[in-house]
Amino acid sequence: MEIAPALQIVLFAVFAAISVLGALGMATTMSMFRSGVFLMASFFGVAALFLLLLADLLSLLQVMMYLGGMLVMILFMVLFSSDPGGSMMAGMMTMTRVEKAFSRGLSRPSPMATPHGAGGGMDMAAGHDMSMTTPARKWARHFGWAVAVVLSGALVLRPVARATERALPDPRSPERIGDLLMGKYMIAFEGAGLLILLGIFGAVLLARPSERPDPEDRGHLRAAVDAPPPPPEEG
Amino acid sequence: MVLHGFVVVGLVGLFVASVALLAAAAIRRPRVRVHAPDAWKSYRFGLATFALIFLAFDMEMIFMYPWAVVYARIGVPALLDMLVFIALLGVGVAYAWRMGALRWE
Amino acid sequence: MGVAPALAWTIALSGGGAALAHAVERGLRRTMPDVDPGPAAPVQIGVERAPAQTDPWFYSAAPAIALFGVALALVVIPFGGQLVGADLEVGAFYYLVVLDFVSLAIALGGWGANTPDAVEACYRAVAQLVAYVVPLGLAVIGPLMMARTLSTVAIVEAQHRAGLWYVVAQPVGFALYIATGAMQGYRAPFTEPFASQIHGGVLAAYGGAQALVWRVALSALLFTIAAMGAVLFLGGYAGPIGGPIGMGLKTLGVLVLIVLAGRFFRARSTAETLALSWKVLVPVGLLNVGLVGSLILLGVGQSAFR
Amino acid sequence: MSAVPLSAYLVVGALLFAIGLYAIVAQRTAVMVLMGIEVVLNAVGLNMVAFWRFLRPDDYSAQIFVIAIVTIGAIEMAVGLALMMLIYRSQRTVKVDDFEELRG
Repeated sequence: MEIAPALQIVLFAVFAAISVLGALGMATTMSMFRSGVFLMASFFGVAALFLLLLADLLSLLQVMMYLGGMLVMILFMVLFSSDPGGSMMAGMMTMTRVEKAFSRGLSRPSPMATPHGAGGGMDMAAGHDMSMTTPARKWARHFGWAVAVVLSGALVLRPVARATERALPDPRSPERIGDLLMGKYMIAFEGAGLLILLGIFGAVLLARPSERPDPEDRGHLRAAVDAPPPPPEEG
Repeated sequence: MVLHGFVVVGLVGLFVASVALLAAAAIRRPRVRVHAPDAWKSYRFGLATFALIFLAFDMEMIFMYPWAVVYARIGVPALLDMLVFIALLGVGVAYAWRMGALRWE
Repeated sequence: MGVAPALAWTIALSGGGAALAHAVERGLRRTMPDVDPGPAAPVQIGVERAPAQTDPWFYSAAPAIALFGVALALVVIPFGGQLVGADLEVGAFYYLVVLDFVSLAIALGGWGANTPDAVEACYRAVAQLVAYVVPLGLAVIGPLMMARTLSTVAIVEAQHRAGLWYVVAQPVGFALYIATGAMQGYRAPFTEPFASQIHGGVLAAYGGAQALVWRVALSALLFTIAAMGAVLFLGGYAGPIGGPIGMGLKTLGVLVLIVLAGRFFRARSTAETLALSWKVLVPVGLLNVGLVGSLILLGVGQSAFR
Repeated sequence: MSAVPLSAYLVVGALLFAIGLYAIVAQRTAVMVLMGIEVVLNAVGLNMVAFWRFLRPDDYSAQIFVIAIVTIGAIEMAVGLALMMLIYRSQRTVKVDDFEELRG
């Protein structure tokens, strides 16, 4: 390989740690914005692993796609959530050790009665379960641990036998991928175009539920969004 | 050869990020606390549908770069391929436009 | 170029580029005082300022990420056959990917600072990212098709061998690149995330050394966009005046063009930027790809490969 | 010779897969479930590239497959968010367990 083996191992350890800790942070932190950014860090860690595996075009694809995608997803989370910053929830919730680690610097004695934006409508008295995680959290944690232990145990105890490493891949990756896309995988190329088209159809139709295309008066739509939220019923 | 370039990239990134962070941490002067109301409220924004179409179109770029590299060598078949691909995406934009999605609502 | 000289060259290029862009912008702003300076607005480096309730991780990381993104982009831009940080096989695509980190930095800095102006700047930065990525990609595709490569050095060599600057073959692509370059650099008509109406957005929440890092990053960003424009469309270092001097002059030319061209249009709001990008620039970009494709079939600029 | 063995990459893929599953099961808001799905897709992509690098680096078909995975992930994210926009508009909630009324 081109770079010294010792450097490779160090780089692999750093990037693997970033991707695993990022994913863990996403699943556990209290602030929605932070969980989005942790996930983005995890994807950048995986992109760096792609780089170590000499798949440079894929690594750039991963970074470009998930940087834009995650920022958009974070924006949607902020739109939906009533406490996107997580400062209020971080102070109130009883957090496990891992969640406290990833939510550090968030909780501050923000007074309970602070008005919380459009989607506010929080009545503390009803003890409405505001937490971001379902009651199945404890069970889910054991389930996650079980899957992790089984999979990595199988891999470590019986490493992939024929992992003998062959020659280095051809450095001109965009050209090789372009040839494949134009030749053997043209159907995949056109299929992806069709899939993107269907994705646009679906997204536009769902996000804009107007019966007639582009009705002039959007009263009912705007009313739906601006209407004060119904009191959050138990559930 | 592939990795050599990216080693330089990594070093530059590491160096610049650490210098910027150290500069911020090192130079401590009397802090003026700017008190502002807590701004982390949920926010209704108008670019919902723009963002969704952006997600779909972002993928189109990925398919275009390998195609652009081999296009001149392959010639007409590649052009026809890409015309179909561009036509599909053009229909997507036209549909979104006609359904009034391209509007800051 | 060895690793250490490449590192030194890139750092020097970042600093020099930032200084040059800053000087040009300050000089030109005197000619048109009524235009919103946007990211080129003066920044308080003296006083140390910070909002009270921040998200500490994002607030301090944001300026570093912005400078990180711009410095990485400068690694790939060649100022001479050997004078380039790293000639990557996927150079041009890498450039586009890395420069999006500046938008990420503004989003993180805005949200982390937790003041109404900064959070507003965060939303506007994401909106502007959604606006410029697709048309910019379509503008950069033209030269890649003609040069049959993604490597920036090979693009310059292809223009040199063909004896043709791609601005001559693809004027539409160049105009599209200048428009989306102004969007990407938050300059002239598209200064919404740094508008003076929200007191410079993110810049209002930072002080002292961090404000200096923001200033260097935002100026180097404009320099990088201009330098890539020179590489893609004006034949880079292979022009009549060879080597770094020729490349420097072309970059200066593109820089002045971006700054001046923006001054003739009134400032666009975020909604107008998005509408302009998706209703005008994306269709024009798609047509540009078809146009360049047919030009190539007619053999324009292909003499480099026969 | 690559100093890092293939199974090391596969273990990282397995850990990411497990964390993705935890996120899908334990999170209450639908957006977090979507992010869990993205982590699982990523774990699969990482395994695919690791196998490509160690077993068949000459044939780039595996990279076409990973590009397809990322495309599907992006489209799924777009349509998922649009679906949640619709539900948020009508019922003001994105809590996953409130989605049980299949009204017409």
